[in-house]
This record gives sequence, C-alpha cells and structure tokens, in this order.
Amino acid sequence: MSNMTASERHAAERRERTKMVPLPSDSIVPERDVNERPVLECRHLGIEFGGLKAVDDFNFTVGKTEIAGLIGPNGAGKTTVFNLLTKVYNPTHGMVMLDGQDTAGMDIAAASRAGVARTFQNIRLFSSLSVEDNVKIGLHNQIKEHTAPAVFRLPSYWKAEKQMHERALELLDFFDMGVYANHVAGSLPYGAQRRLEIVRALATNPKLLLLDEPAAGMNPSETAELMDNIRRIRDEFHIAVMLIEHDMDLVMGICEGIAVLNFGKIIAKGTPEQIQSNPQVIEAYLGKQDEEA
Amino acid sequence: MGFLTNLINGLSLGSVYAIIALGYTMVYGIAKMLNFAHGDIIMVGGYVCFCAVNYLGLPTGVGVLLSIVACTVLGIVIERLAYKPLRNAPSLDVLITAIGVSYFLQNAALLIWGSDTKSFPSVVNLPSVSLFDGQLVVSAITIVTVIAGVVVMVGLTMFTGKTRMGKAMRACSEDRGAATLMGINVNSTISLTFAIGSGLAAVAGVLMCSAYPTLIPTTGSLPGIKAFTAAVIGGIGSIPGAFVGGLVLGVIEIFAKAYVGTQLADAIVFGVLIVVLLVKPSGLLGKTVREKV
Amino acid sequence: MSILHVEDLNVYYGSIHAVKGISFDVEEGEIVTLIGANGAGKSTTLNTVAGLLKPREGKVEFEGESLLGIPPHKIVSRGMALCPEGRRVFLQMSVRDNLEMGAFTRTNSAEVADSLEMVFERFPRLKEREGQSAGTLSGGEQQMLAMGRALMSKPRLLMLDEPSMGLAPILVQEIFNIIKALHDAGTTVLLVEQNARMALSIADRAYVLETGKVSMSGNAADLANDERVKQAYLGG
Amino acid sequence: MAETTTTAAAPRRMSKRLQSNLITYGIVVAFFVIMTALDAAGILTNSLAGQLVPICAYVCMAVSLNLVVGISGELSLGHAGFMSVGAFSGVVAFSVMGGIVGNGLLAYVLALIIAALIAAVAGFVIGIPVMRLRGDYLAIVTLAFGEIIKNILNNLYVGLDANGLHFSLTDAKSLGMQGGSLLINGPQGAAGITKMSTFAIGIVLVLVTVTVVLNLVNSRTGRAIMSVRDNRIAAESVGINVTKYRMIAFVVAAALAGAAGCFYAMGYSSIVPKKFDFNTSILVLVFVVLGGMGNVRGSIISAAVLTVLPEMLRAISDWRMLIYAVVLILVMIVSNNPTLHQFFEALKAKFRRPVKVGRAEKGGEADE
Amino acid sequence: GNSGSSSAGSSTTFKLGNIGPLTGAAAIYGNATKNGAQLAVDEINAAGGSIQFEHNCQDDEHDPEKSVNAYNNLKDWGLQVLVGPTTTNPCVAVSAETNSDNVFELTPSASSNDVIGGQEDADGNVTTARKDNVFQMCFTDPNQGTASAQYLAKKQLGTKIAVIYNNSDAYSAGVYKKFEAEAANQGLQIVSTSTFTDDNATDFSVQLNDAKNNGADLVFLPIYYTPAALILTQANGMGYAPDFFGCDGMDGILTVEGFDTKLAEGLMLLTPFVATATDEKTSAFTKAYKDAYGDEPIQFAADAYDCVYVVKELLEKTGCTPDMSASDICDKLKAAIVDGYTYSGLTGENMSWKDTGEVSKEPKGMVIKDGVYQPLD
Ligand SMILES: Nc1ncnc2c1ncn2[C@@H]1O[C@H](COP(=O)(O)OP(=O)(O)OP(=O)(O)O)[C@@H](O)[C@H]1O
Ligand SMILES: Nc1ncnc2c1ncn2[C@@H]1O[C@H](COP(=O)(O)OP(=O)(O)OP(=O)(O)O)[C@@H](O)[C@H]1O
Ligand SMILES: CC(C)C[C@H](N)C(=O)O
Ligand SMILES: [Mg+2]
Ligand SMILES: [Mg+2]
Repeated sequence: MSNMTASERHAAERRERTKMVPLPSDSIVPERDVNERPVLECRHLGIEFGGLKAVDDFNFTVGKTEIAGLIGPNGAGKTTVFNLLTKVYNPTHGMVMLDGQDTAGMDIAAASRAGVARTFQNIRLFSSLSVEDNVKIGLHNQIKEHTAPAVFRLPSYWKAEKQMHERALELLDFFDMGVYANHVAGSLPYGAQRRLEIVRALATNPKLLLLDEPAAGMNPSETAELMDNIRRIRDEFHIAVMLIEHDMDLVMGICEGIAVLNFGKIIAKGTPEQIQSNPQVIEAYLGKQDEEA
Repeated sequence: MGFLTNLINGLSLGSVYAIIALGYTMVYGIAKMLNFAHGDIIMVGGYVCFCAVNYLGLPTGVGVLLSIVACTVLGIVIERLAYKPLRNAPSLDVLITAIGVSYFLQNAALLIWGSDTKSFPSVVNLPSVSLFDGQLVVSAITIVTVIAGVVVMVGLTMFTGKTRMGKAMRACSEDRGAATLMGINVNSTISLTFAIGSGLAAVAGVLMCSAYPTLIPTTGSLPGIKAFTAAVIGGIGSIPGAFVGGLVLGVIEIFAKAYVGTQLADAIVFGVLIVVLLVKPSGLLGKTVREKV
Repeated sequence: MSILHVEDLNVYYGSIHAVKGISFDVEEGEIVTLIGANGAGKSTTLNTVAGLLKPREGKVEFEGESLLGIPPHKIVSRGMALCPEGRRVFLQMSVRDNLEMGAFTRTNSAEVADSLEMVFERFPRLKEREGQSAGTLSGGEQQMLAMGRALMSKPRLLMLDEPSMGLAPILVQEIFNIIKALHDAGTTVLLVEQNARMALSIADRAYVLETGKVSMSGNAADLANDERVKQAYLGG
Repeated sequence: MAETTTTAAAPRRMSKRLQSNLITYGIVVAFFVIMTALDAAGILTNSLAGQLVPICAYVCMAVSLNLVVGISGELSLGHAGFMSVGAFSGVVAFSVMGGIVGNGLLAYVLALIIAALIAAVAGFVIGIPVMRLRGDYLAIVTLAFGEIIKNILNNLYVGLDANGLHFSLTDAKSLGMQGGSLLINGPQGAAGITKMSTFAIGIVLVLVTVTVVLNLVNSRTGRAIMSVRDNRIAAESVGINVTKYRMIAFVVAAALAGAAGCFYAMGYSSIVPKKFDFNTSILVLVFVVLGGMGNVRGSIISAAVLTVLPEMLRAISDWRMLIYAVVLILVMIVSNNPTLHQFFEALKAKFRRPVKVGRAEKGGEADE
Repeated sequence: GNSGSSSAGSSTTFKLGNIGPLTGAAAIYGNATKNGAQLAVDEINAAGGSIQFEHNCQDDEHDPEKSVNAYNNLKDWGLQVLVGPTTTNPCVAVSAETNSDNVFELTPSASSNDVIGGQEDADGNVTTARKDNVFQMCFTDPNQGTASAQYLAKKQLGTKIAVIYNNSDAYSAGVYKKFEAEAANQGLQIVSTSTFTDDNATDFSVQLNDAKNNGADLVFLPIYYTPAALILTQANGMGYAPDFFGCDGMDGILTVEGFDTKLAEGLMLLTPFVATATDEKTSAFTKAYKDAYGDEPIQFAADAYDCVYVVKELLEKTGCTPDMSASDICDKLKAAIVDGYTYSGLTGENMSWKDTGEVSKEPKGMVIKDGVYQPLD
C-alpha cells in the first residue's frame, strides 16, 4: 500500500466502496451492517445555549462498522454533536442510543464505558506522562487493578501491570508508535500526538470512535496516511468511526454515509456522491469547486 | 439597637475587607496570581503613615499620601524584582515567590520597626455621628471607609471596563503573548496593575489601622487572608464582587461573634465561603467560565 | 529595498535547534508563502520575526531597520501584524472587544471604526456574534476573529500562520479571497500554510522549509509544478 | 523494527523507575544510618538531634502533600489541618489505648493508625465539598477547612476518667469529669503528652509514607490520578471517574498527614491547635514546590533542609527569617531562569543516553 | 540571638541559658527578660565574686517547637542552668525537656500551672505531672485570678464586672478561670464574659458592646498589654469609659508606641514591680536598666533580674562549681530552693518556694496616674 500515491489509493477505495442501503428511519447504513444493530442512533437530538439552538432535531444512524462523516460550516454544531454523544453536554431534546443503549443519565465516563471514545478538536493528551502511560490510562476500564494490591505490591498488581504493558505496546505498534513508548506525550511531534489520541481512544475498546478534525494541520501526504489508518481501524477492530473534517479529500475518500449540518440542522444526508452534488451543500459549505475535488 | 450597632460594626469591618479585596482581585484578575504579599503591603502602608505622622510630624493627609506613594513604588519594585522573572513560570512557583515576598516584608518590617506593637493614630479626626440619643454611635472612620470602598469600586470598574489601559489589562490577563501581538506592553501593563493594587493596599492599610489601631509586622496577614476569602465569595476577578464579598464577610464575622460566640467566628466565616462556593462555584458575582471542548 | 529581510536566522528552544539558518526576503506588495511539513520551523520563524522569540543568531530587518532587541509590542506599532497559530483570541472578551484590541496601537477612532466596518463586511458571521464572548465561538469563527483582529491594526506587513486551519472549504476560499483582496489593496503578506496547493496558487514567491532549513525557493507557480513539491506537499 | 525497540525499552524503563525509587529509599536509610552513627559517636549536636523528629514529621507531610499538589494537581492550602486532626486524635487514642494495652509501643502504633484513620475520615468528609471545586477555588476552600479545623479544635475539650472519654465543645467544666485527666484543653491544646516518638520510628514512618505514595503513583490508580491532573476532560472521556480518583489522592494524603501529625505531637510534651495553622500548611507547600512537583525525593530533601535551615541560621538571629525569605525567592527565580535552565538541561543531557526519536524530553515523569 | 556573653566557655564560669520571644508579637516580654537577666549577669560578673556567669539568650518567637530548638541549641553550648522561657506555651514544652534532662529551670514569667505541673486547674483536672526541677519567679495564673477577685472585692472597685480574656492563651484562660471561681466566693457580679483568640485580636467591638450593653462599670482584662491597648482605644472610640483592671500581662502598656497614654489613665493592674517605686533597689535597677537599654524596665525585666540572683545565691549556698554537670547542679539547686531559702529582690520581700514550684510573694495593686504607675493603696 505504501508505494501507492494518495490519489491511487483514493481511487482504489472508491472502486470498492460499499453499497449504502436506506433504513426505515430515513438513514442509510452500509449493506454489510444492515442486519446488525446500528452502533449509534440519534433521534431528534438537540441542545440550546441560552436560546441559541446549537443542534436541532438531529437524526442520524451509524452502522456497526461504518465510517461516517459529519461536515458543515464552522460553527454549525458538529463538535457540539460529539459533545452530546460523549455526554460532555446533556441534550435539551431527543435521545442518543449507543449500541441499543439509551445514554440518558450517563456522565462522560459512563458514556465511555458504554462504548464511545473520541479525540478532540484541540489535542488533549496527558502531556506530562509517557506515551505508554497515556495508552495505559486508556485501558483503565479494560484491565482492572485495585488500589490496595497496588500499594502493597501484591501479585495481582504485577499481573495486571504486565497485561497493561503488553496491550499498550500492541496498540502502539498498530500505529507504528512503539518507538515513542517512553517519550513524554507532550514532546511528540504534532502528527504523532494526533495519532496517540486515537490510540488512547482505541484502548478504551470502543464500539464507536469519534474523531474531531483528525487531519487538521496535516499536509496532504500525512492526510493520506491518516486515511489508511482510519480504514485499518475499522477493518481490524470491527468498529464504527464517525469523523468531523473539513478536508474534503479525506471525507469524500473514506466516509460511507455523510451528514451535513448547517446552523445546527441537518441539511443533507447521503453518500459522498450525493453530498458532493447537493446544491444546498455546495451553497452553504463546499463552495464552487474550481479544482478537482 | 444591638442589632444596628452590630450591623454598623460589620459594615465597618466589611468595608476594610472590601478595599483589601479590591486590590487582591485586581492583581489576581490581571496577573493571574494569588499575591500573598498583598496583606503585607498593607502593613507597610500602615507603618509608613505611622512614621510620617509620629516621627516626622507631618500632617495626616501628607502621611496618607506618602504611604500611597511608598506602597505604589514598593509594589512596582517587588513586581520587577521578584515576579517579573517568573512571567513564564508555573503558577505555584509564583505563589511560593509571593509567600517569600510576604516573609521578606514581615521580617524586614521587624528589623526596621521592631516587633513591639504600635498604636496607630486615626487618620480621620472627625467627630463620630451619634444617633438615637447616643444609643448608636457611628464613628467617622467607619463612614470614611465605606465611602472610600464605594469610590474605589466604582473607579476600578470604570477603569478596567472603559479605558484603553483597562482593556489592555484584561487582554494581558487572558493571553500575554496575544496581547503583545496587539501592541500592548505587557510588562508595563502588569506593573501598572501592581502599582494600582499596592496603592489601594496603602489606602486599605491606613483605613484599617485607623479603625483597628494596632500595628505589628504581621498586621496584614490575617486581614489579607480574610480579604482574599471575601474576594472569592464575591467571585474572584470581579470588582463589584470583591466589594460585595468584603461587606458580606465583615457583617457575617461581626454577627457570628455577637450571636454565636467569638470562638467560632472564623469557622462560621469560612463556612459561609464554602457554602457560597458550593451553591455558586464562581462566587456571588463571578462569571462561570465553561471550558469549551 | 525589501520590506522584510531575514538572514541566517537560528532559533533554539532550550537545546532544540528549531530554525537552522533560514534566510528570506519579502518585497513590498508581495505575497510570500512558507510551506513545509509539521515541525519544519514555520511558526518558529514567524514568531521570531514578530519578536516573540529571540533568535540566537541572525538578522531580521523590517523596512531596513533591525528588529532585534525590539520588544514585540513596539514591532506592532511599526506596521507589522501576526495572526498567530492556534488563533489566540481573548476568550473571555466579546468579539467586538477582541477586534478593538487589535486596533490598540491606533489612536484615530474614526479610522478604527472604518476598519471595524471593513472587518464586519468581510466576516459577516462576526457581526452576528458581536457581543458573544469569543470563548464560545466555534473553531472557524475564532479563526475569522483572529484574522479580523490582525487586520484591525492596519498593518503594512501581515503575517498569517495557517489561517485556513480548521475552516470549512467555503471559508478557506473566502480566506484566500481576502488575502488576495488585501494584496490588491497593497498589503504585503507573509503566509504560512499547510494547504500548500492554495497557498502556492495565490503567492508570488514561496520558500519550502524542511527541518529548520530552506530546502527550495522560487516563483510560486514554478514550485507548484515541481515534482518534489508535488510529491511531498500537494498530495501527489 | 519497532518491535525490537519497544521490547528492549520495556525492561529498561522498569528498571529505571525502580532504580529511581531505590535511590529515594536509599537516601532515607542513609540519613538514618549517618545520624545514628553520629549520635553514637557523640558528634551529633543536641540541636540537630532535637530536630530529627520534626524533620521526619515534615518529610511525611511534604511527601503526602505532594500526592495532592504534585501528583493530583490540586492546590491544597489546608494540609496542616489534617496534621492537627491526627495530632489530637493520636494523643487521645494513645491515652485510651494506654489504658487497655499499656503505655508501650503497641499503644503508640495503634494511636498512629487511629490518627491516620480519623484524618482519613476528615479528609473524606471535607473532600465531598472540596472535590466539587477546582483550581484556585479549591485552594481557598482547603484553606478555609484548615482554619475551620483549627477553630473547632480550639473549642474542643476532651477528658479521660474512670468512666471513659468525655467531650465538650464549650469548656472543660462541662466535661463533668470525676478526677481523671484533661487530654485536650481547648485552645491550650494537649499538655503532658508522653513523648513516644523517636527518630527510628520517624524513619519507619517516612519509609511507609514514601512507599505508599510511590507505589500508588506507579499503578492504575496513580495513573488515573495523574491523568485527571493533566487533562480532566480527556480523563473523563476515557472512562475515568474523576471525582473518585481526586478523592483517593486527597484521602490518602490526609491519612498520611494524620499519622505524621500524631508522630509530631508525641514528640513534644505539649501541643496547641494554633501550631497547625495556615502558616504550617504554607510551610509544607513550600517544601513541596521547592522539592519539585510530583518529585517525592525532592520533597524529602527540601523538607529536611528547610526545617534545619532556620536553625542553622540561628547565629544571625534577626536576619535569619529575612535570609530564609530571600533564599525562597532566589530559588524560584533561579530555577525558572531560562538561561540557567538551559545550562542544567545541557548538563543533564551529557549524562544521559541520547534520545532516539524526535524531540528531547521535557518535563519528566512524576514517578520518582 | 545570643546576647553578649563574656569570655569563651571556661570552667570558671557557669553557663546560664535564657529563652524568650525576641521577635514576634510577644517580643517585648522576651527582650525585657533578656535585658533584665543580662543586667544581673553583668553586675555579678563585675563584682567578681566566686560565681561568674556566661549568659546566652535564644529566641523562640513564642512558639513551642522553636523554643525546644532553642533549648537544644543551648545544650550544645553547654547550658548548666536555665532562666526561662518567658511565656507559658513555650515554657510548657521546654520544661518537659529540662525535666527529662534534669536541668534546673527557673522561669521569670511563665505563669501557667502546666509550667510546673502537678496542679489541679479550676475544674479539678490535672494535665501534667509535677516537674520537680521547674520553679517560677512569677505568680501562677490561678493565684493572679484569685488575688484579682479578692482585691476587687476588698477595694469595692466595681459593682458590675465584665471580663474579656484570650481563650487561646493558657495564661489568660488560667487567670480567668480562678477569677471567676473566686468572684463567686466574694460575691462579685460578673455581667459579661467574652473571649477572643490570637487570630482574632484586632477587633473588640463586639466584646465591648456586650460589656457596655450589660452595664459593666469595670472591665477585667487578664490579657497581654497589646490587645489591651487596642481595647482601651476602641472603648474610647465608642464612648465607653468603665474602669479597667489587669494582671501582669498588662505591664508594658505604657510603652506601646503611638498609644495615647491618656486612655490608660486610671487603669489598674496587679504587678509585683513598678519602675517608679522609690525604694533603693528599684531605683538603682531602673537607672541601670535605663542607662543600658534606654527604656523603663517592666516587671518581667525585674523578674529575670531576680531569677539570676536567686540562681547565684543558690549556687553559692550549695557550693556548686562550674565544672559540675547540669544534672548535678540541678539536684543540688532543687533541693536547696525549697529548703527554707528566702530571697528579697525587686519583685518581693522574703520570697520563698514551695515544692510545687510556686513562689510565694505579695501581689501589689498599681494604678496608672498622670502617665506613671502608682501604688493603689
Ligand atoms: N458552551 C457553549 N456556550 C455557548 N455557545 C456554544 C457553546 N458551545 C458551542 N456553542 C456555539 O454553538 C455553535 C456550534 O459550535 P461547534 O463548536 O459545535 O461548531 P463546529 O461545527 O464544531 O464548528 P468548527 O468546524 O468551526 O469547529 C457555535 O456557534 C458556538 O458558538
Ligand atoms: N515551545 C516549544 N518548546 C520546544 N520545542 C518546540 C516548541 N515549539 C516548537 N518546538 C519545536 O521546534 C520545531 C519547529 O516547530 P514549529 O512550530 O516552528 O513548526 P511548524 O513548521 O510551524 O509546524 P506545524 O506545521 O506543526 O505548525 C519543532 O521540532 C518543534 O518540536
Ligand atoms: C510575659 C508574661 C506576660 C507571660 C505570661 N505570664 C505567660 O505566662 O504567658
Ligand atoms: Mg468543531
Ligand atoms: Mg506551525
């Protein structure tokens, strides 16, 4: 794969693009997921900030192994949707079903345990800790180790530590980041920090991975590598990915179902092809593309 | 009548706290540091005025002016020598430096003025106001302190909200680097903040020592802490908040002493702080700043 | 004489040598862009020119006068503005106050009011959010604010550090249109961009930075057609 | 390729951490051995000998406060409050236990444990409101609690007679005792304490404290605590119960401070609540910051050095506190001076293997 | 710090240690005891008798921990007899140390029961066991309390009495408790009792209001002079003018700089010593003290001065020599002091000591008139 150019890769991906099938709830999911329970279902989701309807009547479904995209102009409410899904904010309307489970009443940590993990628009690492520790913290709810045995260094402590160490390195190696294991997270190059955030999120063993502008600040070749990684995550971890991105090469390249937000409302839903040719989306978001997309 | 007397006493104490708290809030709001030496500048203000009047035989008014000038200069010098080198240091290092400065001022005062108590002559030599056939005596110093508190509060609010320099201060308080890029001289702005804060400390020192005429090298520490508490009750960083917090604290302290007992007064005062913060985590008039994710 | 002349610039973060002898010139009225991978030293260079960082060696001259040793706030009043990476808007101040801070060095209030009008015209979204505190703006809105704020000082040389980062495609175009318009109005622009394709399309000249050094430079159009540049920065 | 590097790195890192911890324990033990040897040789001055107990107490205080301030990242200005809870409950516990198991070492150890437990309970109760706050607001509330504890202890009267313990919050008279002894006499504190604390016990207490803190830090719990410090929202988003882990740090630190308080109190014949006021909290905070945030070894050294320093400066009496203040300010300025910092970094880099990838490490792990 | 000491330690001089608050809020007391003791030492050394002293005074900042440090420091120096510490809380801590080291300790001014130990307080509780090496030159607090009540009753000084005392101070609380008990015996009417603490010693408006509203015509202040000066000023500010009555802690009030001494007119206090007394001893001492230190001596200077002479006489009497260990000296002195020994000095005639450690001497009532102390009788 690595000796393919970026555009060759995109072309390959488009060729093998899955067929999207409509659901009764006016959403679409990949054909392969149609008989599975969707990992995410938002119904009439909405939130207001002092009168401002930041997200309004948001209905969206993500299939079990779908890569979904959320796009829209700046300030449209995309990040706010992520904050609603991860319970940073509590919705003022509607509901969020995570793998069939209603998230009402959960807090951020509970949402994580229920299977949603995320990265942040502004990188949020545990920057004074080592890369390995960052991943181990991601494993917090996966490998249990209690306080008392740790303080007294009982055998159960050593066993858990060994397990965590191995799992953390496994995850890091998946992203070729093993070499960084002992580095302080805050000192990593920007791109590596973004990747580490993804590794950490994956460590929580999520069913749905939310990526908020993962390609921001990356140049095209770095972006292409990121696209590969996102696909690999979907394929090897068998989870769904939902991402926010302004880089249309990336969005159109890997997303299967896309929703477009404007002023908190969905103005279009569909496959990349449908979205790209939607006049409303072009008007509000894409602009006239004078170059090839 | 007992109630009224206590209320008046409370307002008197409260307005002293308020003026100190205004200086605290000012420095905290702009320089983002807990200036634990603030209380000790009050003490220096008291001593300078004391010396001017008692040793140099100057008129009280001149003594007060001299004290304001001396404290302003002292504030600038301290900022330049001790705090400026720590502009980019972790906030706890700055806190420890402030504590160092506080020790320094106390012990320097000890060497210069000795440890024995000085009885401070009131700077307000007006007759007290006697109401209800002398049942209620309001001393002139109380009236002057309350008025001074209001004047300072209004003045500071106008200054930071309306003037160019005031806005520059707010910009520095948020992001010094960005403020520099706007063409703001961050160093002189912060110096100005300390100058104003220290000048206020001098006013507070003179008024406090007039109302509670005792002067030792540690005179400023406890009122400093109480005033800081007042600033937090009012919402630290908020100028009207500092004033309100000061008054509230003073009245509660006197009422607690009068109706519960002198022993538990401090516990009650600090208890009120805790209750206020639990109900309103950013103080009575403070703004809740939510971190956007 | 070039408006900005940088020669043999060396900048360190502690023991990290981030910029290793960069030299470049910006002529009056030009758009010059610096492109390069993450960590190449682009932001470091801009910050050093703006006076935020002290170089260990090298020359920085603005309109023929050395800027070394001059504090950043004075550099601003000489007519240079930097719209920094990561926006750095004043989160607790209103949109309007942020813009007013941008005009801190200007004293003629009528002219400032004109500039404010101009900014609101270019970024109608900011006009809508005039009284909202900047901290609650979306990322893109903050980016517009940062750029508007830099424009408020009416600089002769405007330095932009990744102005298109995190912006919707339509806004990216808008930002580049604004840069072009500024250029047409006579403002000199020094632009740092990840979006090399766009940057090269509007710039007159470009410098490619690699690990703290200038690896290529020349006419923007020529560089855009250079195979190596295409391969590394334009996504093939 | 990556495989080989990481597997090689793992044991090396473990041993690096272990090595660092061993040095820390080593320093404590070496200090004990040297002092004991000096004492045996009769070279140890009374002045220093008399300070060994408070040194151990302050070291425990600093290490435990470091758990809150350095490792959990919360500024606590009321740590002395827990010390005083431990001090007074320990003194009472010792008197009670003395009656049951005899006035020996056993009663003393039980008293230490009870003191730690009661301080832990105090920490938990105080933690409930405190943990709802953050940053400087949390700091001021801990300060407030420190003062409230002092204020309450100033009003606490405890007596022991044949009928058991008597408590009062008004005065000694209302204890209604028959004979017996007054253990805590309000603001006048406890007098007539049996001086049980020795240097050797102090060293054991220091070792226990250091072990608890270091072991905690290098565990899942410790990492969770540090993750909350570094980025609360990110920590929540990976499923960490933020309040729980902040609370664990707070309560463990309170318990350790309680034990230190009991140890301190039983090194003096009398103890007053005023001793454990805001100034003592600040004193301990100074130890922590000077020793380095999250750096346990640094806390130990700075607590010991700064406790002895004012005594060493006794000869210049009037100037000594002034000099202490200047030292404090200078240390802060010098350690934050970029030029000097660079110099030390370069020096350190010389002694270290070159780092393989990317940038040099900055900061450092909070695990020594 | 260390006060001037004579030539380096030799076996011909006794090492006399002294501890007091030389800095901090109680510094006046510490400096007074330091100076008083130094004066006595200088006189004794100049007289060139068989007993010669080397004097070393250490600061304790009125803090028990620091006081113990100061004591250990003195031990390193070779301390043989201790005069001090000056104030109660530090003295309680240090006396426990001297007790286990068996070092003779005579405190000029630390007056609480716990200093000497083994005493029941007003409620009949004992907190510390008797420390048999420790003696006081001053009255114990209970004695002051009792004496004050008796004195007020005898002289019929007040009908309605208010008390303001420092609840965080063992000395003040100790005096108050016995005063209260004795007042009941004497039929005195206490109409208002209020307290303050060291942390809360700047505003007395509430306490004074309480006294005023309850119609008190005499306010008893068993406290240190510093807050007392403040109370007098604040009372004046609110137009409240009762009589004030204090104990030994009140001594020093006239030295407060900036204090309007007119406010202290009529203030009464119990003290064993006044600088203005005309007897030969006092005037000689006052003159020497003024020459050396520039101020008028307060009672604690006199107490310390007496302490040094008592130590000297006892050393002479028991035939101790400077090469003896502190413990051996202690054994001799503590036996000798209770063995019919009497001393007449600045602070009393024919003072003697019980084996409880207490001194027996007569308190004197003083009143401030025309800015000076005058005997009340
Ligand atoms: N806590 C809040 N309080 C008030 N307004 C908010 C808050 N959070 C978000 N908003 C507003 O909600 C709107 C949506 O913001 P959001 O961050 O979701 O945008 P976005 O779609 O992610 O934009 P971008 O692409 O620029 O990141 C914005 O107008 C923002 O100002
Ligand atoms: N504050 C800092 N401390 C230490 N090293 C730094 C710091 N800031 C930048 N660096 C290092 O300096 C080098 C240049 O960084 P710079 O931010 O200038 O790159 P850039 O070209 O702007 O990259 P990007 O595209 O990520 O913005 C990088 O290796 C970076 O790691
Ligand atoms: C110096 C004196 C006022 C001391 C007081 N008698 C006390 O015991 O504390
Ligand atoms: Mg967003
Ligand atoms: Mg950059």
